[in-house]
Amino acid sequence: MSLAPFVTALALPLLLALALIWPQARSLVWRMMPFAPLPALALALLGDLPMHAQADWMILGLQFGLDEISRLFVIFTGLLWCAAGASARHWMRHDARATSFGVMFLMAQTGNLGLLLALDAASFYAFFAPMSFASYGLVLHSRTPQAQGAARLYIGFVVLGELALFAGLALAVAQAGSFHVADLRATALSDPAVALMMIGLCVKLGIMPLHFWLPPAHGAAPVPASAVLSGAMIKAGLFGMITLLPLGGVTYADHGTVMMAAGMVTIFAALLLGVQQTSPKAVLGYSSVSQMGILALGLGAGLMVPQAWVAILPVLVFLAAHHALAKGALFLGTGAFAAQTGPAAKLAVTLALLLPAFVLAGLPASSGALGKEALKTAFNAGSPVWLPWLTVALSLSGVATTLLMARYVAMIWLHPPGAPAKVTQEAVLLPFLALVGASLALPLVWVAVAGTLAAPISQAAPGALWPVALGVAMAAGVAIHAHAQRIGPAVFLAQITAPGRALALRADSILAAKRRAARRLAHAMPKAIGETAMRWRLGQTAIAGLIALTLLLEAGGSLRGEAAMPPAAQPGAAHPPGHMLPPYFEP
Amino acid sequence: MMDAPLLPLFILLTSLLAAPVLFSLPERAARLRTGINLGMAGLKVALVAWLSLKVSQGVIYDLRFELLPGLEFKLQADPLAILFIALSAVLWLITTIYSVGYLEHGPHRARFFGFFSLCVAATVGIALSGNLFTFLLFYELLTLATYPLVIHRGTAEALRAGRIYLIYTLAGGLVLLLGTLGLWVLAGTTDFVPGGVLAYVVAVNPLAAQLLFVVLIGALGVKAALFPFHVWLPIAMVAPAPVSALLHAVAVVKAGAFGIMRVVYEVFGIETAQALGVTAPLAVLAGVTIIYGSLKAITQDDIKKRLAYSTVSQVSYITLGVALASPLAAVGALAHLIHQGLMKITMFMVAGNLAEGLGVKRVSQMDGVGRAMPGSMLAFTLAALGMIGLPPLAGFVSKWYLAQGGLEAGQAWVIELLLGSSLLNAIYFMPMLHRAWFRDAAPETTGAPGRPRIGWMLAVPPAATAALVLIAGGFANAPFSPLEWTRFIVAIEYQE
Amino acid sequence: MADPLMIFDILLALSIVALATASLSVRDQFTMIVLFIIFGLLSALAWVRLSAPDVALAEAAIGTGVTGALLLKTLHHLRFVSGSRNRQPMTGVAPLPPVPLGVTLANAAFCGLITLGLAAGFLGAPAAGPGFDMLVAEAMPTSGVAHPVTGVLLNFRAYDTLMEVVVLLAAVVAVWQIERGLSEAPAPVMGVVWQGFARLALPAIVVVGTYLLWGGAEAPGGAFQGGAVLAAMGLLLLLTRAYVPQPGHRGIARWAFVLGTGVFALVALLVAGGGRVAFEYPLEHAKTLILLIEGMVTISIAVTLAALFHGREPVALTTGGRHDT
Amino acid sequence: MSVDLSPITLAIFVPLFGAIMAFLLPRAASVIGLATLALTTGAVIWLARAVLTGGAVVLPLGGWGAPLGIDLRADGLSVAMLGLTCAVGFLVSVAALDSLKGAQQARQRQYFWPLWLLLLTGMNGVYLGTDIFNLYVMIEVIALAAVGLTVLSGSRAAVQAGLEYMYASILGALLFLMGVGFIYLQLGRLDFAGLTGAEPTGALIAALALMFVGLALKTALFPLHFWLPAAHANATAPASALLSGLVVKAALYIVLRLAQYMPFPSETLLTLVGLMGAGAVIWGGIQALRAERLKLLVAWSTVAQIGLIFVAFARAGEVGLPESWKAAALLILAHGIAKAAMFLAAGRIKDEIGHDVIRDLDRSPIRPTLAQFTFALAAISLIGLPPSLGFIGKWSLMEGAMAAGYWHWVAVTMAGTLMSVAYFSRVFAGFLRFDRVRAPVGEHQGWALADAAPLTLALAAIGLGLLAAPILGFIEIGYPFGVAP
Amino acid sequence: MTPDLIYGLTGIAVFGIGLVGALCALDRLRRVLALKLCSVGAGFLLVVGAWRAPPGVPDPVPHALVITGIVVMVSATAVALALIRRLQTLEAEDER
Repeated sequence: MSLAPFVTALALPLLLALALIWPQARSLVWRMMPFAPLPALALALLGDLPMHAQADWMILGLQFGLDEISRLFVIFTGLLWCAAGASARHWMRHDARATSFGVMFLMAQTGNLGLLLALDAASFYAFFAPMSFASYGLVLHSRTPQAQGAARLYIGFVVLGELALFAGLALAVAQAGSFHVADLRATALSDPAVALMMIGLCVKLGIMPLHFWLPPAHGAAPVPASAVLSGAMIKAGLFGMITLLPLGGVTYADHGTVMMAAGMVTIFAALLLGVQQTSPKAVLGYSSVSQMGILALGLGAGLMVPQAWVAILPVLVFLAAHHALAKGALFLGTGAFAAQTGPAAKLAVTLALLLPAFVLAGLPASSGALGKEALKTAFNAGSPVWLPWLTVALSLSGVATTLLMARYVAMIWLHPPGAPAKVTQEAVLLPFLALVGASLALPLVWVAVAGTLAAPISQAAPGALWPVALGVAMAAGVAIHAHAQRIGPAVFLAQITAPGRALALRADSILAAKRRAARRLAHAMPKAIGETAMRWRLGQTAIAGLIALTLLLEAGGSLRGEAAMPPAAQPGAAHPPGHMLPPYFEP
Repeated sequence: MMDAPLLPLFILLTSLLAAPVLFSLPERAARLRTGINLGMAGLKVALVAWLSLKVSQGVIYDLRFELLPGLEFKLQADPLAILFIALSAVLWLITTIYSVGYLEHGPHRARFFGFFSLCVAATVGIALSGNLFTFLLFYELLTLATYPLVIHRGTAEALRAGRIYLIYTLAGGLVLLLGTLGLWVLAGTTDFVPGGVLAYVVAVNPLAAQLLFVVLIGALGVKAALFPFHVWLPIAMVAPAPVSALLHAVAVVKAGAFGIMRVVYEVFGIETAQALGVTAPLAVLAGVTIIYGSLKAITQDDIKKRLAYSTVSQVSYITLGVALASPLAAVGALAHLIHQGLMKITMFMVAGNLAEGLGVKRVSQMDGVGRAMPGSMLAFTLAALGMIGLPPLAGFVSKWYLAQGGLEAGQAWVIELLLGSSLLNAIYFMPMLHRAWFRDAAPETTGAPGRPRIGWMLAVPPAATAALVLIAGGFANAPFSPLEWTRFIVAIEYQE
Repeated sequence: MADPLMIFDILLALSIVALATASLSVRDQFTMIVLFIIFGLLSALAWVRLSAPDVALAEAAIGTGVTGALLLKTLHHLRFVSGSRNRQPMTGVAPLPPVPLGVTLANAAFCGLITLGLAAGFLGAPAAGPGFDMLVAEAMPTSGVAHPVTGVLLNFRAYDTLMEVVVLLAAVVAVWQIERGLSEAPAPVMGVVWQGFARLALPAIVVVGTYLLWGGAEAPGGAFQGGAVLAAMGLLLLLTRAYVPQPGHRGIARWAFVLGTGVFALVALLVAGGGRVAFEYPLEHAKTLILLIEGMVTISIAVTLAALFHGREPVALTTGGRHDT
Repeated sequence: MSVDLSPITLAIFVPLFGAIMAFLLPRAASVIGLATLALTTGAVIWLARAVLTGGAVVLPLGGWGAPLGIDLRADGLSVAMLGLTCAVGFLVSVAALDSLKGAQQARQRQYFWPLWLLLLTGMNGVYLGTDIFNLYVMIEVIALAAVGLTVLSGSRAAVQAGLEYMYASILGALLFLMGVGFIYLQLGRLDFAGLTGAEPTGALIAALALMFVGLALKTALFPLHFWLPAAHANATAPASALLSGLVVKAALYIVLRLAQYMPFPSETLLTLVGLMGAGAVIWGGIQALRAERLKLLVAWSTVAQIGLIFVAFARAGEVGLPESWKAAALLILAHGIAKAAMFLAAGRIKDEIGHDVIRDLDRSPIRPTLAQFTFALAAISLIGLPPSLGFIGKWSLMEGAMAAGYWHWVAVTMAGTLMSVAYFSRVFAGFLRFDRVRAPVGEHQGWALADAAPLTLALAAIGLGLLAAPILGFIEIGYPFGVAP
Repeated sequence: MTPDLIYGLTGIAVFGIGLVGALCALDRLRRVLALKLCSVGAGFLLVVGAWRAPPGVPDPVPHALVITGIVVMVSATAVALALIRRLQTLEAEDER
């Protein structure tokens, strides 16, 4: 197969990035920004699977290809990049450092798409690293002290991760004797190799305790960048594990245990940390961490029980897509919210934001819930020891996410994120809404897109409402508590009871009036009826009416009786026992 | 010794026949009335003693009289009946003495003592009922006989209380009628049989049986003041003190609790009821009532109302013990039937004495009353400590068995419930004792010292019942003590 | 071809219905009563046509004659009481409040439905149903009378007849009770001619009445018809003031009222014995006993009907009259 | 010639002769009346013994036998009704001695006895009759005598009520007569036996409709009750007791009999009957709740109770009809006794206090304790609390309804019970409240002879509940409803 | 069209007319009269029945019944009229 489509797919963003350096081309490039991932998308959507192309000449022998899994990754990642690009075009229009942003953005895009298409370890790494480092620029973009701190942290972790990944890959390749990922997957890699790769990839994925960089970075980056950081790029970690590790073939019980434990800790620790954040985007960041914990659970289970991997894998892909779309929508929505000026518009955006928020939290029948249910089902194939815990953890993660989302919604109002001065409101709104729609439609579309891999999703139960409901209730409780703390409990008590008291007073008076009225009515009604009946002499009418009614009833009854029972029926059957002839009358 | 198969009937008639005689005596014939009252009460105690002896020897009393085809008026004296009958007979005697003193110059005495007798007759009838139908007859009679006692004072407030009482209890009676009919239609009999009569119905139509249980317990729960049907009880406190004492210690609430026992043990049968899954909700309801009653009691300032809510709480111990479906809990429940009666009647009589002698009707007025009326307050103190559950008083014994029963049934929460309830008991009784003994008297309650404030007829009865509280607890394991008798009954009901 | 008799039947039936309607719908009460009397007479005629002369006689004499007289007397009283002798009181002294038209229409509609239903039931009944005639024919020889209707009245269903007399007795007791102490409207003024007529008519009426009574055994007639005719005599006497009831006559009046009932009941009771039950007259005495009963009953009926016409018990009146005296 | 008196004839003729004598000898009317009642009661007891030993007694009057002649027949049910009538009648008569003793009531006394004895004749005739035309004559006897009793007091309200009663009575009787005509047209005979087994043709349906509504009108079944409250409330006390306790039962009894012999009270008609009964229970209860005068309250309670009897009648549907009559019969007996007691007691209270305005009962310093007690006892039976006869009746009613799965009738009964508690407790509050009296209250000064009769009745209403089984057993003698034991 | 049919229907019509009157009439006298019409209607029915029973000789029993009915009705009418008279007098006295 020709290499050309792959090259096109990767070259377009790369070339656009390069073109930005040329000032005359900038306007065109920015206009092209949303369309940069299109070749890759087209490749994934239209190409025949499996695809494979080789360019031995590049790096250490570049190999590109697409299989069912990576195709799906390309699709949702590409979509997200489109939306983010569309958003970035307006977001950055009047930004002083727009060019640098554009370059970094496109570079990261190239890396991201490239690693998805790469089929050998070297090229994977080769795309992985630029993506990570380009993102540094995105994080640092605003140059505020906060951004600088976040970027410092980020780059530290990136370096650590890259080192580990590199070492791991190195070992793995050595053991496998091949660069090809398929070979890596087919080899029983040694524990350290797997461990090192896992560390490297987990940094990207934000699994605790390697998550520290993630929330500040996502908080600091501009909105479109956050969206891709959180939605697309961290999935590279997942993709890396899926594609590099010999999952489904070899048992790594210790790794799996650690992974799973880390995942579980991640889910809830991220909640605890997240609810303390005041920046809405940081809250979203923690939510991402928390969500990645779920993925870690799946990965851990796959490491521990290889035979379960077949069931788990499609679900993980689905969850990745779900998170990418929903989280991307939330980040873009944050921007859209910040761009709005009127309270009504803000309220409307908030309402729209609630949709992906609930999807993320796992409202029944949404992609979040379906994914979790499917994951539970998949876990059934795994270790029975962990199963109850996993199930509980998954359910509770719904609660946790709901709480985080509540915190997020509260925070976008209390600490509104900043927005560029002259951003076009509709323009940033559209990509957001598109992602919301995509996120909502995901369960439906997935079947069409993923083919056989969609089976666990389409068979999943719609999920339970209680985690979300519980989360909402807890959030409400927390909100009330916070409010009470702020204004003092006594005042708060007075405040909350005031409408109740007023209502009770009103209700009392209304009820009393109603009761009086009812009593009056109860007294007056029989009197009125009685007197009317007397005055109109309805009793007389009743006489005639009753005769007529009896005539009708009996005539109708005898007609029916005749129809139902032929006259030949035995007298005993025709008449109930009460109508038997009394002995006295018997002849 | 002479054998008298009609003995239960005689016991019933001692008070039933006294009633019309007392009604017909003119208002002024006070001496004669007192004589008849005390004579009949004494006679009844003697007859009951004889009856208990015979029953403990294994004599079976069973009187039947057909009212409708297959439907019998049936009196039977089984140990459970004896338990209740003995309580009412003894307390009737004591309360009669008390009420003679209490109403010495009051109006409507003919009416009062007539209905008082009827009320006791109804209680005895309830105890002796051999089937639910007979039970229903006396249950309704009890309602009717107590109504005039509740409204005895004839004030607007008393009439209002009476109306509420009547609405609750008659509606309860009507529902009981429905339940009895349901039982009759479903099971074809309404007899009380240890082990129950509904096993077949439960097997065939469990829903109907569950419904029947709800209807019957709901109906009986009205008199047993089970939450949320307890509303009438505190309101009915407008009645004169002896009425409150007898009604709320013995007759009305105990009739309800006794009925619940009969229904659970001898209509459904404890095993059947358990299989039906209805005992656990009942236990929970009883637990709720226990806590609710105690909490409400804490907030009452009126002494009688506080005692009334305490009754709401305490009577549910009996229901709880029945519902726990363990023999030990049953022992506790049955013993509490007696013990609570003794303790509560003491407290009500003392409350009446305080009102009569000192005009004290509220807890906040109780400062220093211990010095003004030491005897009465000593009795009150004993009863209150018993309620809280201090050993060796009667209340301790029943609570102990209830707790043991809870463990036996695997319901550990009962222990926490009992501890909580005891704590709450302490919270509402201790301040009363503290005020009575450790505070200085308010000027209006200290009159001329040395002069007895109440006659002996008011002073002796609470002292007697307080002594019984002490004895019932202290000699709980002696033969013929309530506890021993209770074990005897439980062995029958659990068919061991 | 139309049978002339049938045309007569149809015309008669139509006039009966028309008169019934008219008498209820005419506004003036006097006209109403007069129309009713004509209606009653035509009904009697119809019953003659249906071979029921006894019934026709009774209807004409009692159902129409006495009832009409009672109605007229009451109307007179009402007009006197309401002080509107010459005006036309439409609905009496204290008329009932009017009823909404809808209710009246509903009443009428229901009645129409009922009439239709009854007509349907009637049309569905057997055209020649079983009757008592065979039984009566069998029993007649032992009844003591020759006329079947009289046989039924005084023998086969004598119990009914006794109770019927009891009804009359109850009526007169009730009327006396109701009207006690009621001041009376002056009797309608009867002209001299009427008084003369009355004197002349009286003996004739007595003869006719007795004849009816006697003839009842063999031919149409009997105690009730005879009694009614005799009562007519009483009415005339009362109307012409030829006889004015006095307090002193009460005793005899009471005896007269109960005479029929008493004798009838006594005979009925006393014949029992020797295997016979009450009302079972010994065959040999049947005719005598029946005649005795009939005679006594006739007297009672006559006096009772006259008393019913007169109304109140003859007592010394006090003013006011509302209260018991 | 030896006269062979049969108790069955005596039960009718003794009151008839008594009425004649009482009418002829006004001054001795009371004595004659009491003696007559005693004798009639004796005759009924004689008859009851005969029935008890030999089953149903039949007397073909005139020796002809039905269908040509008229039969009198006494079975358990008729004797029970006769017993009710005589016993209640006797006690009411005793009470009447007292309540009509004043000089003011000389005229009332003079007419009370003949009318009452004629009424008794009529009622006994109804209970013994087996011929539907004869029943028509009998209900007319009852109607005239009853109207005479209604207006005994002579007040304008009483006369007005009496006139309405008269119209209703005549119309009811005429509807019945028309029904008789249709039955003759179809069957050619008029005795009960002729009705059994007849096919439901148009004429018989017409007869059924006419007779049912006619009797419902006479027994004041809702919504044909319009005449009753005023008539019963405005009559003098003994008359009210008779009217409410006994007279309405005559028509009820005929309904009970016809339901057996008329071959087709279909399920729908029974439901209609039950609905009318339910309406009576509810409407009677509501009106009793708002009645301002004691006697009016009691009269409305009669409306409700009659409704209950009809509910009892319909309780188990067409299939249960052979059993339903027992509940109805028990309720009839219970209501007859208790209501007579209650009206007498109400009359006593009114006489003593001077008025019967419920709201002001508690203002009176005079408390006729025994009458109040009687009232309460009667109320217990009417409410249907154990062990009264009313309770047993209600028990049978609800048992049948429940067994047949007719929960709506159970609900109606319970609603009716609650309402009766509500309206009677209004009265009790008036009896038992003392804080509105200024003067010292005079209560319970000992026995008064005038209270003896109502008290006896009330105690009987309560106590007879204990004898329900023998009563039921007796009622079934002669298989009035063709049910073999 | 036989006479029994004609007069039977006449009787029913008269009964119906009487019923309307009895239910609707406001004036007391007219109500009594309407009731009397009803009774005549019932009489018609019985007489027709008698005529029908066997062709030729009519059945005497219904005749007797009708005669009884007529007498009963006149008694009832008399009582009703007495009540009306009494009531009118009382009302007139009250008005005065």
